[in-house]
Amino acid sequence: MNVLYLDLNRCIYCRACEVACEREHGGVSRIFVTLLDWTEPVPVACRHCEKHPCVEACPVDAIEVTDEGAVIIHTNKCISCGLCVIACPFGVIELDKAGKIADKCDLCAHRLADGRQPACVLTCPTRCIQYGEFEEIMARARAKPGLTLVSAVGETGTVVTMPDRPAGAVQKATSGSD
Amino acid sequence: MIIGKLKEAIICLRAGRVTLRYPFEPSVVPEGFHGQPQLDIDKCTGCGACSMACPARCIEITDEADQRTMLYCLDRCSYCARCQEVCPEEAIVLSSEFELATDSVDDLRVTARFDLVRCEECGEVVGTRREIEKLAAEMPEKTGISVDQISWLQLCAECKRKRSLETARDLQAPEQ
Amino acid sequence: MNQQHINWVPSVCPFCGVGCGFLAGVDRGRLVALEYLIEHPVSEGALCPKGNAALDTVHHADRLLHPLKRVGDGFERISWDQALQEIAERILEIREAHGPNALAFLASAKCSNEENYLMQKWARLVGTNSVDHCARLCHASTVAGLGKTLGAGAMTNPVTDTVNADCIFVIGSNYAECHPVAARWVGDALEQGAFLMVADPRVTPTVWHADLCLQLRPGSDVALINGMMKIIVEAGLCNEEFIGSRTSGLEQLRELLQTVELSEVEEISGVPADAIEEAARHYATAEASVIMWSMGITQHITGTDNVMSLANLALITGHLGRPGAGLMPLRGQSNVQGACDMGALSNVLPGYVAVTDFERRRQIAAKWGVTELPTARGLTVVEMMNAAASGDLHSLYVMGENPIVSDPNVQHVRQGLDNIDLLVVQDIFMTETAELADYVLPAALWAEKSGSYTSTERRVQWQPTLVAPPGEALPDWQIICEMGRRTGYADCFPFASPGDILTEINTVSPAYGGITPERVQALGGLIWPCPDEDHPGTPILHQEKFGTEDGLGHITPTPYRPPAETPDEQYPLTLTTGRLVLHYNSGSMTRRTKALLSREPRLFVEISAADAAERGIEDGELVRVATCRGYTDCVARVVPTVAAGVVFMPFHFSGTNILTSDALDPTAKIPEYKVAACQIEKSPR
Amino acid sequence: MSVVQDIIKQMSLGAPGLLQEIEERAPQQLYATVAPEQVVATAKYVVNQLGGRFLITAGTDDREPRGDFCVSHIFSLDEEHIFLTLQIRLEPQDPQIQSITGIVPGASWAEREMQDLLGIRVVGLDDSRRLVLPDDWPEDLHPLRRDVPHDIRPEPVTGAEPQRREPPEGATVVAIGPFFPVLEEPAYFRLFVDGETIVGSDYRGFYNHRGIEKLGDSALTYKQVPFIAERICGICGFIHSSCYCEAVEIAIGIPAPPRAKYIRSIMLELERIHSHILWLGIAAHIVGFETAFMQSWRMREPLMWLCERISGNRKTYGMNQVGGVRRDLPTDIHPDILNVLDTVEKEWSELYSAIQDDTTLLMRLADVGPITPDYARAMCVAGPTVRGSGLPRDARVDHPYAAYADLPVNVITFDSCDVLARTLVRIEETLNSIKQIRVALQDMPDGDIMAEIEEIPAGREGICTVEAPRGEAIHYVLTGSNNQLARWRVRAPTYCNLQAVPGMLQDQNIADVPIAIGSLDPCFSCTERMEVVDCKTGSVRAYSHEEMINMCRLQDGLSD
Repeated sequence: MNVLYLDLNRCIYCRACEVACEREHGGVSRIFVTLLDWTEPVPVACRHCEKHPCVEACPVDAIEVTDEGAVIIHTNKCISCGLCVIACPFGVIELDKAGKIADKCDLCAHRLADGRQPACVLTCPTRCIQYGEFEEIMARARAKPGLTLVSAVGETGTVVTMPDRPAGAVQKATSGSD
Repeated sequence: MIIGKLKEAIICLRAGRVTLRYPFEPSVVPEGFHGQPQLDIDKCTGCGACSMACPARCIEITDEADQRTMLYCLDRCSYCARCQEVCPEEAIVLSSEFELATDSVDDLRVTARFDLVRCEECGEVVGTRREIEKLAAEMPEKTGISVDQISWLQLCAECKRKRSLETARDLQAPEQ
Repeated sequence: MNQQHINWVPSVCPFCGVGCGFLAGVDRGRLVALEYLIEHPVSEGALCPKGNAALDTVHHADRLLHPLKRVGDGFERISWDQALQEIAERILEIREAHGPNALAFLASAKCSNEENYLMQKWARLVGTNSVDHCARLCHASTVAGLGKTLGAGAMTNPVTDTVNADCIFVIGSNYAECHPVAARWVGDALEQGAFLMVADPRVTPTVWHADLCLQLRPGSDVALINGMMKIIVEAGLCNEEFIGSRTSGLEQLRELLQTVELSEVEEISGVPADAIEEAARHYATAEASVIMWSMGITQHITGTDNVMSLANLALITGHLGRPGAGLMPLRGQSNVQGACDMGALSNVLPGYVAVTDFERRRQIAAKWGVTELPTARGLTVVEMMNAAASGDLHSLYVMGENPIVSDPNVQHVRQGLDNIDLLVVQDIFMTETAELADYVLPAALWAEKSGSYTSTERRVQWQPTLVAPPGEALPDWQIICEMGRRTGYADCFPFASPGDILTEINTVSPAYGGITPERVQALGGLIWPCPDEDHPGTPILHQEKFGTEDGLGHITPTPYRPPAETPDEQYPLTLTTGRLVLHYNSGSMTRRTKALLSREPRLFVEISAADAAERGIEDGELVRVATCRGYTDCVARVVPTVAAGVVFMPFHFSGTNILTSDALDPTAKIPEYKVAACQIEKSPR
Repeated sequence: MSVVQDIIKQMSLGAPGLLQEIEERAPQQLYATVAPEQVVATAKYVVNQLGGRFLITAGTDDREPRGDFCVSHIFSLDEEHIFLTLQIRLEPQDPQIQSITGIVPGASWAEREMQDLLGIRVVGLDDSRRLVLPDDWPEDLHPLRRDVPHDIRPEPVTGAEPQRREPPEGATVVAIGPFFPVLEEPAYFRLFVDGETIVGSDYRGFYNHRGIEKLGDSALTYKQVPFIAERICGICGFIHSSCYCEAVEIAIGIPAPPRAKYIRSIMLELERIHSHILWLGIAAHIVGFETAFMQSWRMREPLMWLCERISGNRKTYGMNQVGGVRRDLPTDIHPDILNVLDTVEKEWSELYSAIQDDTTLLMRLADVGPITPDYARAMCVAGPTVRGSGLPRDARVDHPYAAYADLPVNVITFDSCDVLARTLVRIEETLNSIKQIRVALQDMPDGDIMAEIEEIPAGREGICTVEAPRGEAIHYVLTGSNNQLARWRVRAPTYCNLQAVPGMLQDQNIADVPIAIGSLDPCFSCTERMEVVDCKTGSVRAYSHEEMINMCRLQDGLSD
């Protein structure tokens, strides 16, 4: 099964993925890059969790897990109750107030359908976001030095690695203080 | 000419009196009539689906302090029953009530209040207490995620994103 | 979107100098979609946020549509014929009255090689070397410094070659924001175990991935590098073989280094001596080391010195002329390398022929069908503004630049432009500079014309025409050709297409000899030097010998000099400026792009918590930043990423360059944007 | 070769150089992209060579994301059952296009409206005065542009005057309006008369323009639009919600289930019946024939009760949704429907028979308000108005929707081209509608009433026409992102029929004006009134406009 892979160690907070996602999805980005402490960027996209709390929370079965493992909101079925927004562990579902529906990453289903990778994957300048076969991605992730592997809910879904270096960038900066 | 007039006269005479005595006698509405929406506040969780669905924007939600107020402005209602259709709790139904005339618009306003849960990090609104209790009650059984793991139900989307790495670690399958 | 009618055309990103490619989707005459060009040799489909939004400015409603002429405080629409004729007549009148040096021309690093070539050709035919462009404001010191030491003022290795480096020394560059796709290759190198060290006054996104960070004080680069070289030389880590066979001047360097004291370096730069030592050892001992820099190095009154000292560092360690070993000045604009190559600089003709070089100048004159070209060095960008203010300059013709936002000390620039008799601006939007102009000419943008663009790694790529320009807008090359013809040089502008112009460039500039219109259109283009039609291009320079006359690398010792401005009681903070990933230069494009502007909507100043607390400034508060040149109001960001005593502002919004200093590097004439003494207080508003 | 391919071929070969491209984006819906400079030549080809009938123009602000404006001239090729849309893409700065009114005079309002609402300048319009925007609306504010918010309330321009057309020399102006007294609806006709003969006229309407299109493509979601669509007309609302829903269904290629389509047809025909009955009553009232007025309205009432029973609402049934209908028509209701229809059929036939023998009435209707077939074609009139001029135009046959492909639609025409012809068309059509409902009830298939639609992708276009009682309603949709339409263009039938008024009144007697205009069954936007009945005393009091406004606003935090 194909999964998304976020290698947090490589993110440079350029937000190309956000702009690309926005371009692909009618002006609303479904990936969020959050900057912690001015120095630690965390790109957050839907993890397409195996245990998918959002699917369980939806009272009208508007969220579905596809055969490819993607968790997708069928917007025309959504009743805007917002329960999936609360249920999501990662904060990647938001209620689009203009469109009055819940909105989240669909892994660029329209692109995958014609053989193109998701926009955020292709645009990412630093290969921070990748997409591929689960085992292959895991092998790639494990092979990288100095990374901690954190997975999503369940055993599939998005694979995330982050640097296991303890010190933040500011602490690393070796400046003689004034 | 005269034949036409005669035919017309017959039509009129045969019709007789046709008007109803309403309002002096009650008018009975058919089954399934779309009258004034009625809210069952005990069932409602304050999720706001009805507000988003309402084409006439009758239902206004205001979040203030620790309270969500839902104001049903039934004077604007167009009786489409979309609220009834979307309500996940079957808390709103269109009744057979149609005699809504009043000289005070307040008579057509219904207010429901709900306790709000705000994000424990930033204070942003997460949802109503009823929504969150409902999710907390159902979630463990449905997903297999234990109750003590679902702390994120108290966080707003942005703070959840900020804590997403921790959450991911918490939720990691034990064998990994 | 219905994609079935879209014609996908490989295109070159119009923003920074990395030269990324993408597929532009054309549907019935409109640019409607963008797709990632995975086959591109530099970017592999990757794009930064600006690249993703590159199409947003193309069919923008603010585009200039018709030639405009100033009438009172406003503009009036006129015909092309009237505009061209009146401008030509006035230029000739001014030349008649005040001589050719009363005229000046600004070319553009956003225009194609062909257009820059024409612009400088026209200027020189009209009789002046006062043709310059914003390379003067970004990498003039690189061109000068590397020219003097290595004989070629350009990046020695391709961007992708970074992956072969074992040690990457980044100084004065925030490539992660300014050249995001370059970060791809650095990241790959790091995964293969390379060592990354970054010297920067701020903890930028580039620093996040570094193994070693040297947070130096703005303007202390030469001291730091001399310190590193002292350690290398004294520890015997020099590459003696390389020095012996390929360089000259080591002795003079040794003499200089004897005067350098590490404790002094520590004091000047603010970087602890052991960190300097660690950096020096890593750089010298790695199998292959590269140095990457940008405007943090160049935009100083010691810009040329800074560049030369980096060249010295590479020369004594032999990190040149091999894969993974080289000097990488990352250039800021899509065609700033090309505009320099084309001679759109006041001191050099195409192919970096000095205007004072009698013989080679005559050769070019002959190719242009004239007997002589102006011999005196012309005015540089900042000098033009000074001359305008003093009344020596009467006419300025600007192609695609926005000096009123991008030049230092812009209040002075405004005085100059107000003072001038004839200001012509040829651009795609009504920029802040165009608003002051006597004539505004609507130009086509990258997608509406064809031409070649040279990226930072000397890669010449072709941009085909995708859509028609809006309204009456015309490609810059057509406008310049017409101006050339109307100012009396009809025979010199016989071109019917950009291809025709490139064919002439092939004969004038030896490095472009083999970069013919046919060859350059292949995906990825060609990397100069490419002297003839069979030459495959030269990704790595200086493999056998350097470009200097004797073929040696000239080690050129550079003593430390302090910046022009140092903090004092009135202005106790050091202001430094730079780019944001979401914006581009003077912002005339990116501030018109919703996706970018919404994420970074306004001017701000980054200030340390200590400095903020001292002034009672809270994060997000409106503050007033002042230097001796003026002040500007903006929002304060209290951040841990700048050291106390240093503040940072991006330069994409009007306001920043009110503050910056126009003190010049004596050689390259680049202004010292990177250091200004300033004070910050709560905004009185 | 299919008819569609044949048309594509004809256009490609027959109009060389005119088209940039032509394609079938939905079944029987062709879109041809035309360069701006070719628009007139192409329109000429479509009208003269292909027999195209102009329907409406939809201007679209496509600056985001395409960066241009798009003008869609929508034509019908009736015999081939094809919609042919000419799309012209225009530069975003100062967009302008050549008028096609030289080819299609009936395109005048469509072009003027586009000029008003989108700021697309139409070059060569003989009349380029404002059509829709109020006289005191600012000059450069074009509300259908996407950067103008739907709830904008600009400061009125002071000193603005309606742009009146002056009468020919020697003629006098007789003003009818701005509140049209016969229908009690806002419209302003200026008749230029010489004695009692009308020598010209001018019209200003749109006084209650509600901006429904704008709401539909900026404030409302796909599922909310049907309810406002239904409120475009107080009589034939279901027409509009059906037309919208079918247009979206066409755009996304997911039709409603067959049962839903039958239910739509049944409701549409019920609506036609009660509308035609209502019209006859009003027409009678206009000519002072109160008996027919009273009896028509009496006959109509059981139909209204029936609709209330079926839908839950007397009017504005709220039954349509994209993908189908929200309420089934259970079998136990069928006998009641048939009973009501039997009664209506019988009573209506009796009334018809009586009227046919009423020569006084016939004299008021015959030879009044003539619309020749040529004029009808030129002005693109629709419905009973066009069928009363002998032309068999009916959307149910030309572009079958709902279940009409299976129903016995009899296109009724009369060729005397006058008010009488229009009257007879309506009367006979009513009887035909009754037949259709009977067949529909009998043949109605079982199954779902709502199709499963997971999402509505952006950038799809669909056109639907629905034969309203007054003529064909046209809805064009362009789907957008964020659960909203990117463009919704609605043309109600009165829009084209009103354009024929000047020709219809020319050389007529002033006394015939009310019934002539009434014969179009015009549908202006209406107003509201309220009366209070005291159940104890039986006293009735009407509330004034101010009182009503005040009652709404008293404690009101809401804005609308």
